[in-house]
Amino acid sequence: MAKKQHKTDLLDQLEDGPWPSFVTGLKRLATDEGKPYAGMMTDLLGQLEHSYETRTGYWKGGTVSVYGYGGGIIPRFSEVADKFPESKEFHTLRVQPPAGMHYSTDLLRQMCDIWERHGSGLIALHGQSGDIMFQGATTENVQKAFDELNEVGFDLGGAGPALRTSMSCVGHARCEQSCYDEVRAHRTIINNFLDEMHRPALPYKFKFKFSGCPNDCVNAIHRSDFAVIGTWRDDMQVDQEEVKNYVAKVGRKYMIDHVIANCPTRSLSLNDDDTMDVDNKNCVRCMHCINVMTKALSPGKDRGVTILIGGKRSLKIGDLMGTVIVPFMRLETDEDFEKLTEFAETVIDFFAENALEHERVGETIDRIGLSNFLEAVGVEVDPNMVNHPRTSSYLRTDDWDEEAQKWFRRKAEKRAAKQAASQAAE
Amino acid sequence: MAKKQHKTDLLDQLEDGPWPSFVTGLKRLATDEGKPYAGMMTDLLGQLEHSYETRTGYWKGGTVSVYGYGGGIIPRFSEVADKFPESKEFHTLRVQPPAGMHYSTDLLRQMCDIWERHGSGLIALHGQSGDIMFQGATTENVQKAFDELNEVGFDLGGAGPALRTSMSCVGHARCEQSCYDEVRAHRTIINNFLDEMHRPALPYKFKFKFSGCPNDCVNAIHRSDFAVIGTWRDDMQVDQEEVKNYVAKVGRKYMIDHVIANCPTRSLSLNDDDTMDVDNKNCVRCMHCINVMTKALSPGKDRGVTILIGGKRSLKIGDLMGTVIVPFMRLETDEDFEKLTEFAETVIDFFAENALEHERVGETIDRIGLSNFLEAVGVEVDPNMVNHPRTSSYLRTDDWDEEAQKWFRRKAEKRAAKQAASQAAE
Amino acid sequence: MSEAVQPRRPNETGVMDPFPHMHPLLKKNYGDWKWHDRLRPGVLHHVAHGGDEVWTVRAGTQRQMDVHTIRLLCDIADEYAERHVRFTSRSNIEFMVSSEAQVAPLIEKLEAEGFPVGGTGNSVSMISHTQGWLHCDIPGTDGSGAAKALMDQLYYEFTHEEMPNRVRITTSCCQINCGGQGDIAINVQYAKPPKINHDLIANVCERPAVIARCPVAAIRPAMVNGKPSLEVDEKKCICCGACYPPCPPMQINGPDSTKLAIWVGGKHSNARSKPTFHKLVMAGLPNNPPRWPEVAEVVKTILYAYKENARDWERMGEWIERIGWPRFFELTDLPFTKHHLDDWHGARASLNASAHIHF
Amino acid sequence: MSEAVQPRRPNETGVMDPFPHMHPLLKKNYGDWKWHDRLRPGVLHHVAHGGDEVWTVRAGTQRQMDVHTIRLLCDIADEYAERHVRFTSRSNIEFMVSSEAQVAPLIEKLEAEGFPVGGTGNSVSMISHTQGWLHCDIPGTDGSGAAKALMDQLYYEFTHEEMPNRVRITTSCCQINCGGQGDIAINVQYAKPPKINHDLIANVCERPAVIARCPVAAIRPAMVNGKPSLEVDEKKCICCGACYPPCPPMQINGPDSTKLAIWVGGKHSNARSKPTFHKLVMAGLPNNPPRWPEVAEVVKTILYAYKENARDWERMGEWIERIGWPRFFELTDLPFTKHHLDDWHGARASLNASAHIHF
Ligand code: SRM
Ligand code: SRM
Ligand code: SRM
Ligand code: SRM
Ligand code: SF4
Ligand code: SF4
Ligand code: SF4
Ligand code: SF4
Ligand code: SF4
Ligand code: SF4
Ligand code: SF4
Ligand code: SF4
Repeated sequence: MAKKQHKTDLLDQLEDGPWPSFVTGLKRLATDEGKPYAGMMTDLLGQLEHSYETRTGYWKGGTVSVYGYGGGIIPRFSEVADKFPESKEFHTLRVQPPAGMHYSTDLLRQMCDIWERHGSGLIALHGQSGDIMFQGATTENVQKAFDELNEVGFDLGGAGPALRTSMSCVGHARCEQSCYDEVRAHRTIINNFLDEMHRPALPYKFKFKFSGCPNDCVNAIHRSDFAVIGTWRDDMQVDQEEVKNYVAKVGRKYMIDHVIANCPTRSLSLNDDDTMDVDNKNCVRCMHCINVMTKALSPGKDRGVTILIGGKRSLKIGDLMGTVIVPFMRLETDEDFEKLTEFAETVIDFFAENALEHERVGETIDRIGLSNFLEAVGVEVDPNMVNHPRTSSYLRTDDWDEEAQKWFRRKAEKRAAKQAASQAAE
Repeated sequence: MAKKQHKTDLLDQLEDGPWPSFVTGLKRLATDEGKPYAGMMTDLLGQLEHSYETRTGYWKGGTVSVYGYGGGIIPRFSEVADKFPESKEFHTLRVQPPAGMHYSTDLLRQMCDIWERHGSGLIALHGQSGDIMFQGATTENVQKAFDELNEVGFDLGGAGPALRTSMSCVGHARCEQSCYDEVRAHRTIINNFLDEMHRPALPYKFKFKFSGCPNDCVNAIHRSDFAVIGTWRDDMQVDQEEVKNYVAKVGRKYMIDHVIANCPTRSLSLNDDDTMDVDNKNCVRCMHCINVMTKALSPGKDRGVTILIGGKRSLKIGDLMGTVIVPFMRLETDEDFEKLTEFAETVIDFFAENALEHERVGETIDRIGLSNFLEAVGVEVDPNMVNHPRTSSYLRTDDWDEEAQKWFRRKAEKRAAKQAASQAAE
Repeated sequence: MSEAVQPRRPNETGVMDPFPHMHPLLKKNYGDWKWHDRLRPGVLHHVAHGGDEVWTVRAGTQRQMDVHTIRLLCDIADEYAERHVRFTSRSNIEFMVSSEAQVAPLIEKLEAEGFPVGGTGNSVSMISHTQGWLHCDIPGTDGSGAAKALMDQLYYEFTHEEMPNRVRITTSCCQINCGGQGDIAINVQYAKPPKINHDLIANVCERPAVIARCPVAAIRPAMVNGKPSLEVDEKKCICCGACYPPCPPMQINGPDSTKLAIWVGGKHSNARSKPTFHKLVMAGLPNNPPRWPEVAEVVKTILYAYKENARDWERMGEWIERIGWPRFFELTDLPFTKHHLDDWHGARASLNASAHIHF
Repeated sequence: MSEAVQPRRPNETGVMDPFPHMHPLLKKNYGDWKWHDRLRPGVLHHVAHGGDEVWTVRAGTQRQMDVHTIRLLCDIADEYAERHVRFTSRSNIEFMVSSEAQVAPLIEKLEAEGFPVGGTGNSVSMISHTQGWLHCDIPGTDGSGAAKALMDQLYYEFTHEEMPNRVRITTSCCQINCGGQGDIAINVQYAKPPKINHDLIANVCERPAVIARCPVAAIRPAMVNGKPSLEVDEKKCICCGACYPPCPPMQINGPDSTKLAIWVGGKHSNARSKPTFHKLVMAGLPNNPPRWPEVAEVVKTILYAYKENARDWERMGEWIERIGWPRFFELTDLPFTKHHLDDWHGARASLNASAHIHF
């Protein structure tokens, strides 16, 4: 017969209300007649209630891993196992989902079956870094659960000082704004660095995130060390008839106040005939007007990505957003994807060799200065990396001319390349 | 007969060209038959040419002052007096002009006559801090020149670690945007602190500047420690007929692109009948639309000033702009002006007591933090002082509730005061 | 004997290929979508260049799901949709269908089973939350519980699109902030420096490592009753909590001292304005499970001030930028204190160095 | 005997009362002006609420004037205007007259005497400049000469209003920058750390004071051939020049090493955007008196790029903000180098943390 349930007066209150209740789910598991996890979940509920009563957490870390890997498991041992013995081990397996988080119901059912056999029956879809979190395995079962998941085609994600699980937006799969193949980029990059993920040996965590356009639906700029954001170089595509339809629908005043006046670079101008001029040279690809007029406007056709490096959260020096390091990189041909991979490699190598222990790459850049970072990763300085040039006059400039020459040389080379190309075209 | 002139091949080139030439002026003085300054100016030209040839300056400082004052003179002794003996002493008297730099021709002629007798005949109108600079007196003549200028009603300005000469814009005298009596504010404040100006005893220089509106025609926010900027609290004055006239003149598209879309807070909205809505609650008094449509728009009627503290130039910690310390202060009645004076006194006392040697008040605020400064000068913290609240979570908050109470208490008091006022009005 | 069998080597398969699991229409039109609109809250309608159309129904989940809930969602997908789903970056589930006719019955079924349909467009989507007491080793509060408590109150705003623009709420159960930035963020805020449990230090802590972790060098080695331990200079300590993960004896959490703070105006998108960090507006709120009513009050006050006053397309932070912070504190009746003045590196950039004043 | 007479005590009269010297119409309508417009470059027309009108003619001067020039201006004011003038905050002179009829003859006279009429509205007004070799004790170049050389080249732009908005140019003859911020600023930029003249130190310098003046603590006490002196850590030194005024032996200027830098986008007004600092765009320009041709070239390039490309009312910095820095460096053909990346306190705020890119 079922194990006696702990009193959970506080948690019970979280079963009320219209939103789906995780407590109800936990209880279902705790009372699952004859299931291996029922006892564990009963005590887990007990410990959680105890945390709610005492407003204190009772887990401590440790080391648990699967054969052949160093990371991917978040070990949890209870500090109140005396009271709640069956949940004394409650480890989480971080597992990478299909890129873009697409699932056939078959796949989901397989996950459930495996986790019912070897785990707690509790699965989080998904963690903030994009992992499927299989939460609640005993030390002994971790390997079993992994083996079966791995057989189905799943691999562990990242934890500790390692490459972390990545996320890519739905993008190409179901979004007209998408400027590159997110699935391909996501899988190409991560699968190229699996060793860094499975065998933590970096100074600290390193995250990639992939958004198909500047709307950044996976929060890449704030929340990843290496953000890949889709964009375009040519003119956006405009269907003036649809523009007129839109103006007709919302009215001129609304159009002016909500679209025209909202362009960050005043690149939009409403004509008296209700068509709209777009100053594409000064459009910064913010997406606003395109977002508002999905039928009338779309990104241009010469597409690629902008790469920002150094985003992270609050620890140690405070929140950082990524800084533009590569203003534009095409991402269509195999060579393009190789280029991206090579660059990612360069950055990770730099990070591995130069970051202090427990330092994120953004902190490293902060410490050594952007120009040293650029030199180290072999990227030429570009005005798109800054909001504006220096306002401080504290600067030693006796090598000004050499530095200026570098710029002029690069410009000349670009010009030459352009000419060559155009001649070849003739 | 006139003293032999030095060769001035380089300076001579500055006599060409359409712009009035100071060199021609210097030469006129150098060749002024029988004038006391002719010899001095001849050698001054010689030294200046020498500087042009060698690209090196040849003045050094020293100490020269007038009886009763410690400051106001910029002493200059030549390092090349052997070559150019008569300009070996070439001191500048910094003299405060009439507020707003208004002159009757009589006054200007008196200045010239005095300076012809005791000085070099060279006068700069005006220095970047707003002084009349009588440039080029011997140590012996400094006192004579000052005595005569002082008799006419002029007083010395500031130099060294002292209160400096101030500037106020033309404002009330000839500008429809002026929101307070700049002349009165300028004279009230400076004349109240003359001791700080004439007897340098502050940690470092301290400058006031007065602009009648946010156009800030005397660069107060960047270039003064204490900037007084005119503004208004109520709605701006709008003449819709003139708005229509303006739209008729420039066209809707121009109006939208250059006025509506230029409002920093999108507070302007063009109506289909070519009148314009102004969202006064969100207008930040930037002045743009008023500047563009001088006939149609004017500042509101409930006028006063915003005070920013801490502006300065590049030395030591880099350029600083003033920070808003008093978002609004009425400046009409005698009491209002007393309030301003009292506040200025508080700030100067704080500066005198707390700034390190050679530290500007902006640097002090930087060093001790804004909230400590506010406490020291008895100003309550206000959201208008910041672009936005903190983004950093590094903060000790165990006194949060007391701090919050202060705010609520103030709000309650304000509300009470308002009610009392309105009841009194009944 | 089984003891002898050698352990299985992992197949380092990496990120799983999504195409075998992707809805057929999404696979077919991969990279070829033309435009989209929304039929109603929770329903997206995407049209491909080729003319194909797909309808997506989005529903909220508890994220932390038991296998039964997941199987129930699969049953629904099999019967009312087309055996394919996806999850969003905010742990909502999406069902794709190839005809509009399927939308209504699907929605009906989802709602019948207790899954709210919404989270699209200008709604309040699911709160992105973190582990907390359920699983983390350094939490100041709970994650899933706080999210559930709040979403119960924001149910209407999830299922309706009545906000000026999307609203993204996040919670973080310690000051590390796994939850990320948000239009509204509810984060643990340590109120005071860590109390050190000296008995533990010696055994569990690698002292030099902990000392190195402190951003302001407030931690020093010290001998405490004969044992090597650490001490914290309270004058220097900025209560960041960085020392706690590597050294649990650095007890920064207290059942009563750990408070909650509310931040607003975080933004990830590049639409109109550049991405921004959220800003502190309220702190010192009690950590009051299971429903954190004081927090919910403040969140709703802010949310409804935004709903009533902001213009279409303005995100929370953009709205406040326009109306000004004085007005924000007035509308929400929250206190503005010296603690709102930033004092971390680069704080000067947050000062108002202009005559732009909001009256 | 005169020796015995006791020296005169100053009347501490302070700021002189302007009203006795103010044009009668300005005095009469003090604080009562209604609107204004501009008849032509250099001419302002202000109308008072009461209906009074005043015309102002603005002319350029050399600022550093000999008494003859000042008297000439007085003669003109007496004969062609109304015995009252004022000087602007950029050392232009303004003649006020009470009838439009007086404007033309006044202008004619001024131009005949070589005073350019202009500086109003969207023109390039007089360069605000400083002392330099003429009078300062720490200059790297000259002030008046540089201003004269440049204004000769900008004469047309002073006398015409063909710029998108006003252009304010400043020069500073050392890195202290008395000249202030500008739409375009031409400032001395020290290229390398100070060379110390050890023989002088001992006598003239108060060494602790000098050491205290250095923002990066790069100056240390040192014994140099037996005498107490100072030394500079060149790795640390940021070439700011702060040590030079208090200690002339800290020779930071060199006839060849002292260079000129060009900065753009400084703004004092609060119109539209908040006030801004100017930004470095070019450095390493030779200090080449008497006409600094290399500097003039760059200034004109920038000025004409602005003139051709900016929109009405856009100030230099606002224009660049809109078109983006990449375009600015493209249009002006100036180099962008690692030196353009800020590295002083708060530099992070100058980095582009967004996907806003100018292509
Ligand atoms: C599970 C998860 C929260 C969740 O419930 O979703 C989580 C949980 C933890 N995070 Fe996190 N972080 C999680 C996403 C994030 C994110 C969001 C993201 O990746 O987009 C961030 C902000 C972005 C970033 O990387 O900065 C984040 C920033 C941190 C930090 C601060 C890092 C920093 O440099 O500021 C720490 C502390 C550390 O690493 O020492 C941390 C540490 C932790 C630890 C390992 C606490 C610890 O040090 O022991 C937590 C383990 C909880 C547990 O028992 O499972 N977690 N953490 C998320 C990972 C699930 C997944 O793999 O999908
Ligand atoms: C004369 C003048 C330039 C001019 O030709 O117009 C000038 C000249 C000098 N300034 Fe200045 N400053 C002059 C206006 C300014 C301004 C502009 C302003 O006041 O609006 C500034 C920028 C605003 C500010 O106050 O920061 C200015 C910022 C400085 C500084 C830097 C202060 C700082 O904290 O960054 C110094 C250096 C110092 O004070 O140690 C300085 C120092 C000097 C000294 C005294 C150099 C020295 O330390 O010996 C110069 C004396 C030159 C001479 O021989 O006469 N001067 N100085 C201006 C004063 C004339 C007058 O009284 O009207
Ligand atoms: C499904 C999802 C991507 C995914 O791979 O899972 C997604 C999907 C879409 N996003 Fe997003 N966004 C998704 C998370 C985000 C996030 C990240 C987040 O919420 O954590 C952001 C950044 C939010 C922020 O700035 O903090 C985000 C910022 C946007 C924006 C920018 C809105 C703005 O004005 O700032 C748009 C543009 C728009 O709404 O038209 C957008 C637009 C869209 C569109 C309309 C794109 C398209 O044409 O299909 C998609 C439907 C939006 C809708 O819900 O109506 N999406 N979108 C994510 C759904 C999350 C959810 O369940 O609520
Ligand atoms: C006379 C003077 C004030 C004084 O007390 O001497 C003055 C007078 C006027 N200014 Fe000014 N400004 C004067 C220096 C300034 C300065 C300071 C400076 O140049 O050093 C500024 C700040 C410049 C900056 O931002 O760096 C200044 C920024 C403005 C603005 C803001 C323009 C903008 O869009 O940013 C206006 C508004 C406008 O032009 O309509 C303005 C407007 C005006 C108006 C139109 C005010 C009025 O209604 O009468 C005056 C005639 C302007 C004209 O020239 O057409 N005034 N004005 C100064 C003449 C200087 C000169 O000779 O060139
Ligand atoms: S980031 Fe852009 S491409 Fe990706 S889903 Fe969001 S809107 Fe679509
Ligand atoms: S995408 Fe953004 S920047 Fe570009 S035109 Fe549209 S609104 Fe302006
Ligand atoms: S600052 Fe304002 S009031 Fe003063 S002159 Fe300029 S525009 Fe007029
Ligand atoms: S003054 Fe400035 S902020 Fe106010 S409405 Fe006019 S343009 Fe907008
Ligand atoms: S926010 Fe803190 S407590 Fe919550 S999961 Fe992340 S690390 Fe753990
Ligand atoms: S809380 Fe932060 S600041 Fe305080 S001691 Fe720990 S690491 Fe240092
Ligand atoms: S800028 Fe420097 S050199 Fe020029 S006057 Fe000012 S202090 Fe002297
Ligand atoms: S130049 Fe500046 S940084 Fe260098 S030694 Fe002198 S004061 Fe220090």
